[in-house]
Amino acid sequence: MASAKTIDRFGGLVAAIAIGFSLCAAAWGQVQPPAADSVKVHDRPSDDGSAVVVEWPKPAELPENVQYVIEIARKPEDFADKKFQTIKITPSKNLLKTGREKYFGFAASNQDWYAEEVTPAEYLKPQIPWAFTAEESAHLRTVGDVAAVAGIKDALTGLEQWKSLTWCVKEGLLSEKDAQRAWLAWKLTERYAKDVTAATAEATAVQKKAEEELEQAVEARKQAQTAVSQASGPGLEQAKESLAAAVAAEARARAALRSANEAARMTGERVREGLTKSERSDVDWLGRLDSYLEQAKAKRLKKAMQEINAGTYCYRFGVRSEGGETTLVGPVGAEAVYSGRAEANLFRRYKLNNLVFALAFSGIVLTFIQIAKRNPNLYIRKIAGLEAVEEAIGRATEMGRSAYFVHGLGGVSDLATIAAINVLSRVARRAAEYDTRVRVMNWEPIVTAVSQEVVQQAYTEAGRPDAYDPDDIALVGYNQFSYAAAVAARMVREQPAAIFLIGYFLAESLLLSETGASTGAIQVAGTDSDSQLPFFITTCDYTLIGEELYAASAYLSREPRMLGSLRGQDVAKAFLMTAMVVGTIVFTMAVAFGWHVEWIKGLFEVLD
Amino acid sequence: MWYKRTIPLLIVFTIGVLAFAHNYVPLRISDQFRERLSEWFRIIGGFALFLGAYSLLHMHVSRIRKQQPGWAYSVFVFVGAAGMIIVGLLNEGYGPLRSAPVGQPTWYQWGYDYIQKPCQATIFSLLAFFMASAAFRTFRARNTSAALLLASALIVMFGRVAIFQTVSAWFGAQSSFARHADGLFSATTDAIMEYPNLAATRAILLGISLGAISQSLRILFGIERSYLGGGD
Amino acid sequence: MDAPETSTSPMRQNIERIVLIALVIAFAVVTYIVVRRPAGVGEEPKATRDIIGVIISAGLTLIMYSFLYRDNPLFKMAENLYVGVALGYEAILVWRQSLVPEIVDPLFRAPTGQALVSAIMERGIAILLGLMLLTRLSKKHSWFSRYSYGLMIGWWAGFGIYAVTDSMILKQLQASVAGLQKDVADSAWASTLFSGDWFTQVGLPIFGSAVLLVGVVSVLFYFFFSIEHRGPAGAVSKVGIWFLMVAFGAMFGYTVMGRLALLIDRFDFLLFDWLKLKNNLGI
Amino acid sequence: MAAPRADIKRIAVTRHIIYALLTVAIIVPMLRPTPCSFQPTPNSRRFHERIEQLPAGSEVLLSFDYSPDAKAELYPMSVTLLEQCFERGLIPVVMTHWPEGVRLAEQACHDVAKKYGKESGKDYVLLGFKPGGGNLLLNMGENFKSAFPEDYYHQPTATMAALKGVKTLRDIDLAVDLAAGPTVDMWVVYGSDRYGFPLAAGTTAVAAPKCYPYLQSGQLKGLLGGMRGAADYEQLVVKGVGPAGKLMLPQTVAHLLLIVLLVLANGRFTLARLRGKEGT
Repeated sequence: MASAKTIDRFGGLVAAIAIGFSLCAAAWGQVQPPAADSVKVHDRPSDDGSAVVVEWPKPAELPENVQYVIEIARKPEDFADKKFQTIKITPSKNLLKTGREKYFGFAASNQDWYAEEVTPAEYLKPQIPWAFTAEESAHLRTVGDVAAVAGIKDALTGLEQWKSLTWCVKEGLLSEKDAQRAWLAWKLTERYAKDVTAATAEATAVQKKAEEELEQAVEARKQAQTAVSQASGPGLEQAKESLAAAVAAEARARAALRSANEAARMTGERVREGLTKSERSDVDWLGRLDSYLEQAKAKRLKKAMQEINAGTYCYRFGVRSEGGETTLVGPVGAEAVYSGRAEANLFRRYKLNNLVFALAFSGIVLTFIQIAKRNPNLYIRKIAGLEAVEEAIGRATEMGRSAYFVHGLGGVSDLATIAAINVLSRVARRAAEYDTRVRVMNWEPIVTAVSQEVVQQAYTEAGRPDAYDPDDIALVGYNQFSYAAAVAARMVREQPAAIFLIGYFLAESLLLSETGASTGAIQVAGTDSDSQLPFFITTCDYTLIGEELYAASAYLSREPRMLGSLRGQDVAKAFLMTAMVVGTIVFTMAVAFGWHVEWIKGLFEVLD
Repeated sequence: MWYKRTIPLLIVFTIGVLAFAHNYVPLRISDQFRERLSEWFRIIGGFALFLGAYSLLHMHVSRIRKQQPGWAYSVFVFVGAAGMIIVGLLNEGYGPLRSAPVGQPTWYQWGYDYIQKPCQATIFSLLAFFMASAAFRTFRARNTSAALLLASALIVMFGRVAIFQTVSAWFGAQSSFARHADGLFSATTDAIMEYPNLAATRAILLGISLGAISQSLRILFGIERSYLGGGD
Repeated sequence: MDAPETSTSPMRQNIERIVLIALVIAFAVVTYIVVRRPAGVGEEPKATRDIIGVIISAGLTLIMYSFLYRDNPLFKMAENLYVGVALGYEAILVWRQSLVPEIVDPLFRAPTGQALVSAIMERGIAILLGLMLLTRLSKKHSWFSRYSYGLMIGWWAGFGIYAVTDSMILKQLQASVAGLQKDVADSAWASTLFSGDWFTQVGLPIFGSAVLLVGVVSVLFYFFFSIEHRGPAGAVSKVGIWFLMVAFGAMFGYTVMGRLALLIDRFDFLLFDWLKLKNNLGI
Repeated sequence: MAAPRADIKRIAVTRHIIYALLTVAIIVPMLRPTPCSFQPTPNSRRFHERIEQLPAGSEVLLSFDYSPDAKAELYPMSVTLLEQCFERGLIPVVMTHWPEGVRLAEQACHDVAKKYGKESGKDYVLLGFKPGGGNLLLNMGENFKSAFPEDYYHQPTATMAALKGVKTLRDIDLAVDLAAGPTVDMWVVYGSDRYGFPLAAGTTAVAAPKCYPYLQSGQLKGLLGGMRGAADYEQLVVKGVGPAGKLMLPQTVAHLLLIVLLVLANGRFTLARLRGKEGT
């Protein structure tokens, strides 16, 4: 990361050099490589140590038909004896990213740089132990040519398989016995696969033919129809006959096509039926074994690549002109060789803003919860919908009918549900006092359990534990709409006098509230799912909008945890509001007075 | 008791903190941690079904046992569930472990296509009717806010479809007035969606997000325990 | 469940019963006619199971619509059947998507001993936690399940803090912090509504972003609970309510289209798949 | 609204009348479909342009996150989307988070691919359904091919020509979420914001209003809202009226009906008010 910072600092200077270079380059019509000391190879900051960054000054304008070249080798000598890999980069807006805020912050100098991220393992590939090395396979191929075996490729793949199996045995992934079985099973599978491909090809051919025939038949039928429509007098009869024939032909073609499709679908099965039972089980077994081995190999390969990435390597940098000859930076003969090493970093610097906000907000909330514990009557403004709760229960009592409490779709850890449960306890309490029946409708077992406890407690506090009936808190549906249908149906059947729709709702909201309204019940709704709020607003007598629901539950329960976090959220809201207002003012003035304030946006930038 | 409350709360705290922190640490181990956990959740999630299934069936069993009014209907729940599960396991003779070849019509799919889907889609589509009646019943310009609600709803309804052009098309007229009127409404609709609607939605979003974060905090620090499902 | 059934005169109940039966018969007749009609020219003849299926789902669709008039035995039947089928569908889905690939295959059908061992190493704990989840069903041992819930809820809580901060708060905040000159998100409507370059290029953008700012702030303030909404505060939150109302109206109006689409879909099924009427819209 | 018992009957009657009217308003135009003309909305245009400007051969991830319920709105959209991709020589990579979405995706891919003579694995990929939701996205973001080892037809993705350039979600040139539910939020939070690929959305009309904040903040690059969006998009791509366009007529008539109802209701209400009674 240190290196990244220095780059920021020297950015301006180097940019000047770069511009100078590219200017004279423009003069001579072809691009000069940048100064050797202006090219940097360093660890990519804030990453998992999988790449280094090669940076060089960005010329004034994108060079035409010119490629940048990065050469990577294990050690300096390798450049001499041509054991290096070459990375060609064609400059273009998409290919070559500049100004990587993600890694280098929002310094203006970022724009003066080109940066290419090099993952060594992609170029210095690991030797995959279970696959053939280039030499091996070349040798085998010659052997094959000598033997002039037809289908040498299969022989090769066979040997590949064999090698991989032996490797697995060596690695202890596979016992000798299993390896043997796998080998046999593999040969069987090869044959099986060949048969399948052959059969499939056949079947698809048949399919194609059938399709074509159908198309022709349809064409013929259409013509026949037009003929009928135009024909008249004696010709008509004949035309009709031909039409009938055409229709029949079409029907046959359709039937043919259907059976062809069916056959094509079942080819695999048919070939499979050809195998004996033990063979079949072997094939299946190999399938499962392969997927297991593949995973194991993938793990090892990943590890190998990580080891490669961790190493220190040598780089050379140059420019490749139209002609194709590469001009490396540094004096001719003694081109500059940079060495770079990718290191794993401990912190994603570009996530700092996220961390700061999260921690600050957490701090605020937790503090206020503590404060609220000491003084549980923090001020909360009155919330309109709340008198409605009492009113609704009262009405239910007058009419001697039950009150419904519908929980919605939230899980037990959803904010809305927890708020709803607090409201429920209040409702249940009142209901118990007025001796009114509350029925709670759930679709989620745990919410049901919690609701049962809450209601039971409320009845006990009201001094009438006998009146509590666990069946009143029922789980009525399994998925969204079966739940909605069940609740709606019950509403119509039992005509409750008061309905509380409180919690997290989706499309079923309107279904419930409108059905409820049709029974003439007084309805109190509360949800934080904004897409459903319009419907509650229009169909219910009172609606707790979004956060009002949280506030309501805090207001009713007076629980410090609710009060405290509500206050904490208010503080955060205050911060957001000020940030918006101030920010807008600053930016407006910035445009007026030409300030550079982009870095402010940087504070809130979310970098992936 | 500590192993009934304390340990679970400790688990929540540790996992939660790790889940929060690993986002800031680019080391490979944090990726491995995330991958491993997400694999575990796939497994645990599989079991969660049994809970719901059990409590639902249990409810209907008790309904039948107690002979509550309408108990006979509960039988259909079992018919449906049993039917689907049986055809699903038989799986056209391929058995519960192998999947039928791609494109093979199965009775399991049939059950979804011709029983579950129509019921679901129809109940869903009842909303159209309810919406109409709700609008008719309740949209009244009682006061300023109600008037605003009504007005913007009307404008958006106009703006989403090209009413004037369609109507004029009925009378065979291609009036440029209709074209402009529709254009006007659709433009106003966009303006409403992109300014007042956006502002309100964003504010609600921000507020709820703050709520969600503080909720998560309460859970992490064991202040919020209702998800433990009561009991000691 | 002793709540009063909807109070209706026995007379009316009888009528309704008769109507219901009549409807059922009508359905049967129509279906018979439709099925008997030969497949039209160039029409793909359907497999028997599909023909039966279409009839059944048409019946279910109509039954579900009968709820619009009033709850009735057929609806209760269909409702419960649907609940059951949905459950069965879900169960099989979970079996195929989760239980088989994650548990049965690696453990009970492990290809080799080593594979089994590694599978147990990787999945053992998870499966144990899954089983503990089931103890939720017993009153006495339900506390075992807390370990599993703890894991899941803890994860989503912790991860949520990070994710929400990123996408919901920082991004949205950044989008709201901008100069008033920020050009309108889409000036196409602007040019439709207003003419004149200055107006669309300068006036509207400023006005627009001002509206945006006022809107967001005032609605946020409406959700501000720590001070009483009186005087100026009351005025601000009043503005907030107005914004909310306009937004809700807009959402309502927008949603109409979506709900109608669902209805159209069902009618498309009834008219063209069941009754096989012509000029299918082909959705 | 809570109404005294006396009113309920009357309310019920009006309600049933409205239901009947709505039914007629939809069925009649469906039986006499005449395409109605309208101009694409700016949002739809921008969505269309966003895809137009992608260079040929770039991978476009399409997520069909809807079940058959939302078919009327989203299926035409999906088909048009595939058509545009194939026309521009883009490579659609189709997946779904909803198990019921698979067969719709399969159908759409099969039909459109046949129309353009494209073959699976080379010109397009059908990955099918995978459980996991947000977690699945995270896995795809780390390693696309280990999240989807094989496609819907059980072909290994590792060797697929169409997925050559795709290591993680970051390599996706554009992702489009066709959402009937809250999946857009999921795609934003666990997908585009985390792995920084451009994301656009085509949603049901219900989900659309929620998407505007994302649209303005640039978290969404484009938005098609509901059936109108689909119809616009058809006009832009196939330069004519497609399935969604045909359905705009019943939509229009039904909207007209609703508007008339609202106006009537309010007219009555205001009259009653002027006469000094509180209207219903």
